[in-house]
Amino acid sequence: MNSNALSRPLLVGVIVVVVIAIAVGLYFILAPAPPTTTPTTTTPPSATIITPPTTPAKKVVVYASLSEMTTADPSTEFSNSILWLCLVYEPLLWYNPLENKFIPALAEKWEASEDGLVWTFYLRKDVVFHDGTPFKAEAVKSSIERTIELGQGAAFIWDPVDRIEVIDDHTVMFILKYPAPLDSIAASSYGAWIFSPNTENTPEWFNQGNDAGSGPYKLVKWDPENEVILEKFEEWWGWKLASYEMASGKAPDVFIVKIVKDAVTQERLVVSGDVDIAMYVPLEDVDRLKADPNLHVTIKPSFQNLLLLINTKKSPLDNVLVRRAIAHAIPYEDIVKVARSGLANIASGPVPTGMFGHFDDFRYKYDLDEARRLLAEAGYPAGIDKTLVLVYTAGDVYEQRTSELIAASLSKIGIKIDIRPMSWEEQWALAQSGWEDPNKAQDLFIFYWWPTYITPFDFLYNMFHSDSKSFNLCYYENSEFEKLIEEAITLEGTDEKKALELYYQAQKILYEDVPAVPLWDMIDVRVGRAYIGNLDNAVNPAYPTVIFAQVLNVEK
Amino acid sequence: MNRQPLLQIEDLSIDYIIVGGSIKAVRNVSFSINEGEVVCLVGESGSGKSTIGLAVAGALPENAIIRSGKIIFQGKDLLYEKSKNKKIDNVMIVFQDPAATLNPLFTVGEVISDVIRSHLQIRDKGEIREKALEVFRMVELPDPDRIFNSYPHELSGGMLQRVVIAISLSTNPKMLIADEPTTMLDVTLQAQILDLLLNLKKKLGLSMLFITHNLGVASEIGDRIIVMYGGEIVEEASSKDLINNPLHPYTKSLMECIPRTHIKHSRLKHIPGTVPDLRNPLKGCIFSDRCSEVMDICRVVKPLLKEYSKNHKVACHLYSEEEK
Amino acid sequence: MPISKEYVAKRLILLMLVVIGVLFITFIITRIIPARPELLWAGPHATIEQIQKAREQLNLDKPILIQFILYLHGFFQGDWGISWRTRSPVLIDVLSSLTATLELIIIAFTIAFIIGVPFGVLAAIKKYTWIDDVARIVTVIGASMPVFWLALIVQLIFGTWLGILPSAKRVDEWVVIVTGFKQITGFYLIDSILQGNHMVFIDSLRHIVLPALVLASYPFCLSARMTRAVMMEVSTEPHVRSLIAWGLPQRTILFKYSLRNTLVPVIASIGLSFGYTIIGAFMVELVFVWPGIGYYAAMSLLSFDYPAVIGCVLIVAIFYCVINTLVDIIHSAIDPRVKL
Amino acid sequence: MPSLLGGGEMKTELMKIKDLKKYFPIKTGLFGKIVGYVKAVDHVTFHIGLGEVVSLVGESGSGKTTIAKCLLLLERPTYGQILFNGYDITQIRGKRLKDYRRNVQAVFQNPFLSLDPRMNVYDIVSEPVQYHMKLSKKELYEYTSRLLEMVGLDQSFQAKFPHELSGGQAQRVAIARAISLNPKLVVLDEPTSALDVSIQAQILNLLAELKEKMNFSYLLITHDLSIVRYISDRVIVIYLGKIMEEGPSEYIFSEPLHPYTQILLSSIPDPFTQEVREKTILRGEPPSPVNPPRACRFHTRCPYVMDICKEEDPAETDYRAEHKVFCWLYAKK
Amino acid sequence: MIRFKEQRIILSLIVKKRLSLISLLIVLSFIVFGVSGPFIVPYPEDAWGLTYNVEKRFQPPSVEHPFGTDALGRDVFSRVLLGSSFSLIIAIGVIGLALAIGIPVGVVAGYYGGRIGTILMRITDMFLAFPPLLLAIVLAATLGRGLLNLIVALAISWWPWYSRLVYVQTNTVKNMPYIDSAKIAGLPSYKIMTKHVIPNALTPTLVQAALDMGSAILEAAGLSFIGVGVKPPTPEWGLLVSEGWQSINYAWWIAFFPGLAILITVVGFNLLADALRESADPRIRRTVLMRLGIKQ
Repeated sequence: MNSNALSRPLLVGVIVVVVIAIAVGLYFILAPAPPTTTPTTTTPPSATIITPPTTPAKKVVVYASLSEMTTADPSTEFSNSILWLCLVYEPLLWYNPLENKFIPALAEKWEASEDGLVWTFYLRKDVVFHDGTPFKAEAVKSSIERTIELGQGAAFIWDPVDRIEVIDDHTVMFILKYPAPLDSIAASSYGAWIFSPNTENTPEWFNQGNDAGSGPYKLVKWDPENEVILEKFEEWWGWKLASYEMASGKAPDVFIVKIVKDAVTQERLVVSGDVDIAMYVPLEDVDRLKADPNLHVTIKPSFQNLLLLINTKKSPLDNVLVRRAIAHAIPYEDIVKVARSGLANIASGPVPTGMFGHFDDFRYKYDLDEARRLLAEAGYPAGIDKTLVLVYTAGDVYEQRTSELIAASLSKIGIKIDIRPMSWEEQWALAQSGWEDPNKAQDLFIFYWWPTYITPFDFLYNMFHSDSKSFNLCYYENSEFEKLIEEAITLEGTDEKKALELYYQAQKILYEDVPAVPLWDMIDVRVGRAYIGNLDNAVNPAYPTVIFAQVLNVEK
Repeated sequence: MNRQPLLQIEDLSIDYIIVGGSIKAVRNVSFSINEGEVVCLVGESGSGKSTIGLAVAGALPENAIIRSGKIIFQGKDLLYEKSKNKKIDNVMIVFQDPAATLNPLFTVGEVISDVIRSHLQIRDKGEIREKALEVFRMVELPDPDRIFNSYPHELSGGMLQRVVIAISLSTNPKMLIADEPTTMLDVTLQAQILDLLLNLKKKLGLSMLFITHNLGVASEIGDRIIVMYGGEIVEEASSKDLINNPLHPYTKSLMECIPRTHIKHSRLKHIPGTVPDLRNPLKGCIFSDRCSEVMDICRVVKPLLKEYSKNHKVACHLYSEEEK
Repeated sequence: MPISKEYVAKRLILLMLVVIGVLFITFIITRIIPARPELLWAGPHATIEQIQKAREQLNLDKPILIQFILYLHGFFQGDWGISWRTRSPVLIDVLSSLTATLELIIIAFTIAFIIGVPFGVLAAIKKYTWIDDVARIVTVIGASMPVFWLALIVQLIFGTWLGILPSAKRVDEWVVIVTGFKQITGFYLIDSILQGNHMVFIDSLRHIVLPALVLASYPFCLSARMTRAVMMEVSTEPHVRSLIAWGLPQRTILFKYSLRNTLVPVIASIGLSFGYTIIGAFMVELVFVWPGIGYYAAMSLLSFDYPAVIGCVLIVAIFYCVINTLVDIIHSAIDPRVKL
Repeated sequence: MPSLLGGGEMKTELMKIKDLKKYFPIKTGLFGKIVGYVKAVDHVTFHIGLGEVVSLVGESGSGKTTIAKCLLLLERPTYGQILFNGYDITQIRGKRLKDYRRNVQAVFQNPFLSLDPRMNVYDIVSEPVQYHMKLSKKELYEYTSRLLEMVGLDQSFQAKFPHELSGGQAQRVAIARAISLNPKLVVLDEPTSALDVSIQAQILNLLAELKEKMNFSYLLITHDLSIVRYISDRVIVIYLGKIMEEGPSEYIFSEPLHPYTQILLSSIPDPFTQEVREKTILRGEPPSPVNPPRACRFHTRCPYVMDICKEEDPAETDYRAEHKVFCWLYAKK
Repeated sequence: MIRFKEQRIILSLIVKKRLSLISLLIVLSFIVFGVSGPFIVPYPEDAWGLTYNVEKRFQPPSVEHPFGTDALGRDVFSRVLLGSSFSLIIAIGVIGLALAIGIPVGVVAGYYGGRIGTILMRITDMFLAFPPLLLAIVLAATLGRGLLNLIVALAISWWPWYSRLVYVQTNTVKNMPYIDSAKIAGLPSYKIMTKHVIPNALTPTLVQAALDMGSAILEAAGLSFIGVGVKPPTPEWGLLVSEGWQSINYAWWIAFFPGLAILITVVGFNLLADALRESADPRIRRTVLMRLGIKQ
């Protein structure tokens, strides 16, 4: 009744205000700004809204990383920060594993003695560090010695080194305790960086966001949670060389590593042009993305592989027949299809496809009947009445899907699996307890490995050698196997053929003993905007997740 | 009665809509109030007396519907005026619970200022305040300045009721509706308030519709008493007439229910049964199921309110036959 | 609005107790339950000696109570520990991500209450009409909405299918670099205005629209429902009926009297819904990759970074406490019966 | 019809309240510091005879309900004695308390609040019986039915819940429960003030009837003097926690002594005596019981106030047998 | 005019009634599905996550699979349907456990009061100082993922609400005249407590608790979504949404339907709460009332 008198104007008022608010909002949000873009720009649809100023713009490339950065100390960092360390710091050599060749970096030439015990590196002369210090042999010695001294991260790679001698300003000599492939080691993705001796060189100093590198980019913003911003180091020696395969004339001026922690968002961002390169996209979408003319999809093998580590010291898995039964009950093809949308190779042994030391003879056949037979032979004709605990890293969808498929498949031969997603730290701490009491630890462990430097030894030693308490989470001990790989690594630098043979024998032992079931070897997918040229060559499986920005041809 | 009454209520019926039906709270009620007259509406809970008060004041709850009738005040139909959203300056109301009547978040002064401002069209703050203090003094409130700035919770019950009366008087109304204004108060305070209202009536020539369940109070303040039962008027007479010569069986038994201080009873009369269900009121006389003198006709035919003697009306078949 | 010294003292003591209580509970949970925090701290390649050193660094070799006191001691000196994940001081991490969250929450709350309260009022005065029925249904749906799901759907529709709004991050890096935008307060919208940076302003506005709207859905529906329900209750109360009877204009009754009565519980509910909204922000930030405290906390939680977790819980709890105090103060300002 | 008033002869004393005092502490601040006391009842002495109806009359805040609570041992007095059949019951526990409970029962103002909303009428009425008397199921049923009959409720009510009853019916249930143990004393705390007049009469009649039958004593607590006159033998007028006047109701109503009693009486609107009475209107509001006036508590509002009233507490004056007044006007000095 | 107004009022009352009916229907069917879920799912193996089907991955909704299939080729409808069982278990578990802790604390503190009461209520207040759910998230993350851990974590963050509510109720009931009348009848304390105080103090709490099941489902889903709730392949709705998130650009239905199930269920409970009492968010409302010292 009487409420109409008042509320009608009120209603109208509210509607008017809302309409105006929406209109203004839409104008601001949706209205395209006047197109003042330079005509050559191939901006994505939404990017047209924001107008870059007409002043010569810097070429900015944003790279979306799935995980946040870890630390910034080149001596000790052993994790995600590789992503930008490769651009800020340089090693003596780079390695291209697909062509099996080394690319000179800070060292122009190098040579090894016959017995593989003395290695000499001849250094580049016109190099300056970002802090202005000229690069000399002393820097190599001090850098590597600091790394060895701190003894963290990948410091173990220098284990063969007895001492480092500075011959002159631009020559340095390594004397080894035992023969080792020092060229590979010097091209390691971790722990092989050379940095300026004139800086403070404390972990704190580095972690405040300072860099002491000599590479093509300088670190200008260090926000490990959100973003890392790199800026072109104009005095880098590589820009000046007429032709150097690790440099491009159209390299980006600014390279931003943006932490975007899920693949769906990364995909959305790269499609909309908000980032230029995405590290991970949902693999189901790869075909669709390939068809997008605005995008370029790079597909390259990676040396990262996924394994199912088996607790060999805990009943019933201490029985090799049970382990073999499991190995035959895993649907490898389906896993690759489901978990990776086909973007992986079915593993054959722990050494990944395409790498030196990989052999195609070690695939298990998916055969449930065979698995059942083995299980019966092991004394479990009706299956195992104990529920096995399988742990994987929470949040990793590939691991999750793989685990679910394994669980579903094993249930068909009467093995019940309890899948437990855990944080990596928790998972690893649990696994560590296995060395004290294997019965306390998990039964099965879904585990990624990728090499620090490119050698089969890195895979075989870390995961299966009884001295490697940190990562031998199968608790596997086999002295025959250990002897084989210990010998193989000493021969790698000098007698490759013999080394390969020994690696073959070692992997054969693993194939029969089944301490772990290698599942698949990853194929990496990077999606870039089409104007990011030469993306294929900016990706190198020896340096996982890295985009070598200095080789990109940005047509923006 | 050659003069036009101040307030005239004609055939008023009010329903409350509830889930699954409606409560017919007031049915076909007509009465009038002359200028300077105090009319008491007396009845027990559920008799519809308060609903009439609210209807006149234009403050019925939202689920109330006026089915029929007119409320004519000074020749204007209030219902029509209200629907045209016009203000009615000359009727004000005082409620039962003074503590609940005043908004706890506002000072007394704010409320009375708003009332004065909207009714008297005074804009000047000082003038409004003067007016407020004046009515405060009129209702014999001590320390009007302090009270003007007080919040309701800082005042006692008796004072609050005076404040509420003051607010009602601030617009110089012709008529005051008092809805059980003393029920929540102790006897001594009740006497104070009744005294005050009587004084005001004398001083200002105020007409009053006084709603109460207490016949004693009604007889003390009212010139005329209207007895309601179950949403209908059963009897209407001058106070003296009604007290001395109640006609309707309901009025009679009500009177006998009251314990009296000055006479010692041995036994009280009481009315058997309970209040009527107003969702489905009885077809015949609304009191027929509790009446001690019920006749057959009472259950079938509703008795109309008819004049029994001068200024004494009653709605009962006992009298309709005898008179006609 | 008289605020007594006693109230201030009481609130401060309460805040202190809450901080210590929250610290205590979180500390106990995070120190007792994970079996070996030193392993996490020392990292995957640690030797036995390094682990021992970590034990000493973390004071794990001392009794739990001493550990707690040592932590408290450091805490009140601004040392909230070092994040195990980022290896930077927790306090700095927490404060830097806090502004992002605050920007989001403030905008969401503003939207929620500026629209929500009038919406509730409208529904209440339009009782028994279709407006009220629609309002009832809309708000009940909104208040029951799983906010993370809404975020996904909104992102899918506006970000992916329609492509009209960005669906992640606070601002486009490119714009930031091109325009040389600098952070001052950490609130991008304010900073860009301060610098007259039109492009960053619009860009960050575009970025904040979706997450803020999604986040606002719950407090909006809550405040609308609360307002509607309380308004209806208030309008039946005798003190409002008396104002109607005294013939005050409806405008005055509604906007001066009823509204103030309504605001008392509504404001109290704002304070409480803050708690739910900040948890909502956790999920919204996760979906929209918004670098706020929720995102930081979620990441810290998932990697068992306990110093960071304690820091996040604490900052949120302190905020919650402060908001509640504020609500009390506003309450006392509105309601003269409440003495602080 | 026999009069409810047993006449002037001395009755056997059932209950004696001696010097009763009840203060409630007022706490404040963070640590609950006691900053004062509400002096609800201050040195009150009176007695209740066997089979007698005593009324305690006063306005709100006079402390009459607190006295009732002390008597019912719902509150333990701060000071003073309550003698029941000669025993001080203020500190009793256990079996003695159970015995006392059996003998002293109560009916409260609002029947809907004093009946457990989750129990039906049968359970409500039989509960005390069940606990105090060991009866078989059948006996209990019969006993309860009889009780309900006595208060005028038929079998059909047994299964009903309080919210299904009208006010009068609910109060009947409460009365049935109160008399179920055949107590010596029933405290009636404003038993009719929540009811309509017609219902009030029903309840008062019922109470009177029951008393005749069972010979209870009643302590009637009320602010409504009209029902006092109807039912009680003796009246005690109380103001701000102190007794002002005490005497047989005949005298109190016909010849009130204390100015307060006089005013109280004249304030009651009575439809039948309207024109004769000259009213005395009491001015002002009652003072707060936290800081009651010194000396005579009524002096701030008394029309006959003298200097001594502000100086000294008036002593008890026996105006005539059983008619006491606390007022300087009557002091025999 | 009058007729129109009357019809509007009646219509509004009918809408209100309809909504209550709908809400009752939703809640009942949720319970029915929850109880019968394991027995009526069309593809039980899919629902429990015991199988996968590479050929059927990412199929959009069809007759055969009304909600489509997920990344492992499992029937989403079956998983959502079975999810109602888990949601029901979680809701009952959380509320039950919270009540089991909250009621004794509240009753003891409310009825006996004194020092014990004060200590108990201060502890309760301490828990209430946490923003709601934050404690649950921390606890759930620390305990590790799993159905039981999730329930425990939520219940621990939830009980103080009930203990406060019961405390307030007990205090109110304790001072009701019918308690006095029980005392006067001479009943011993324990009898008064069990026969009068607890039944009367608990009824509103229990009704509230039943209606809170919607909130419990919502919050459990939130925890699972963040990644601290149940573990895969448990078909809990929050986890299903989270899993669907991975492929939302590609197959929206995987995340859409479980979310819709949460929404509808919670709407059902909230509407029911509305019908029982004109209320805003019940969680908020009861605390607002507590804060303002208004008894329900």
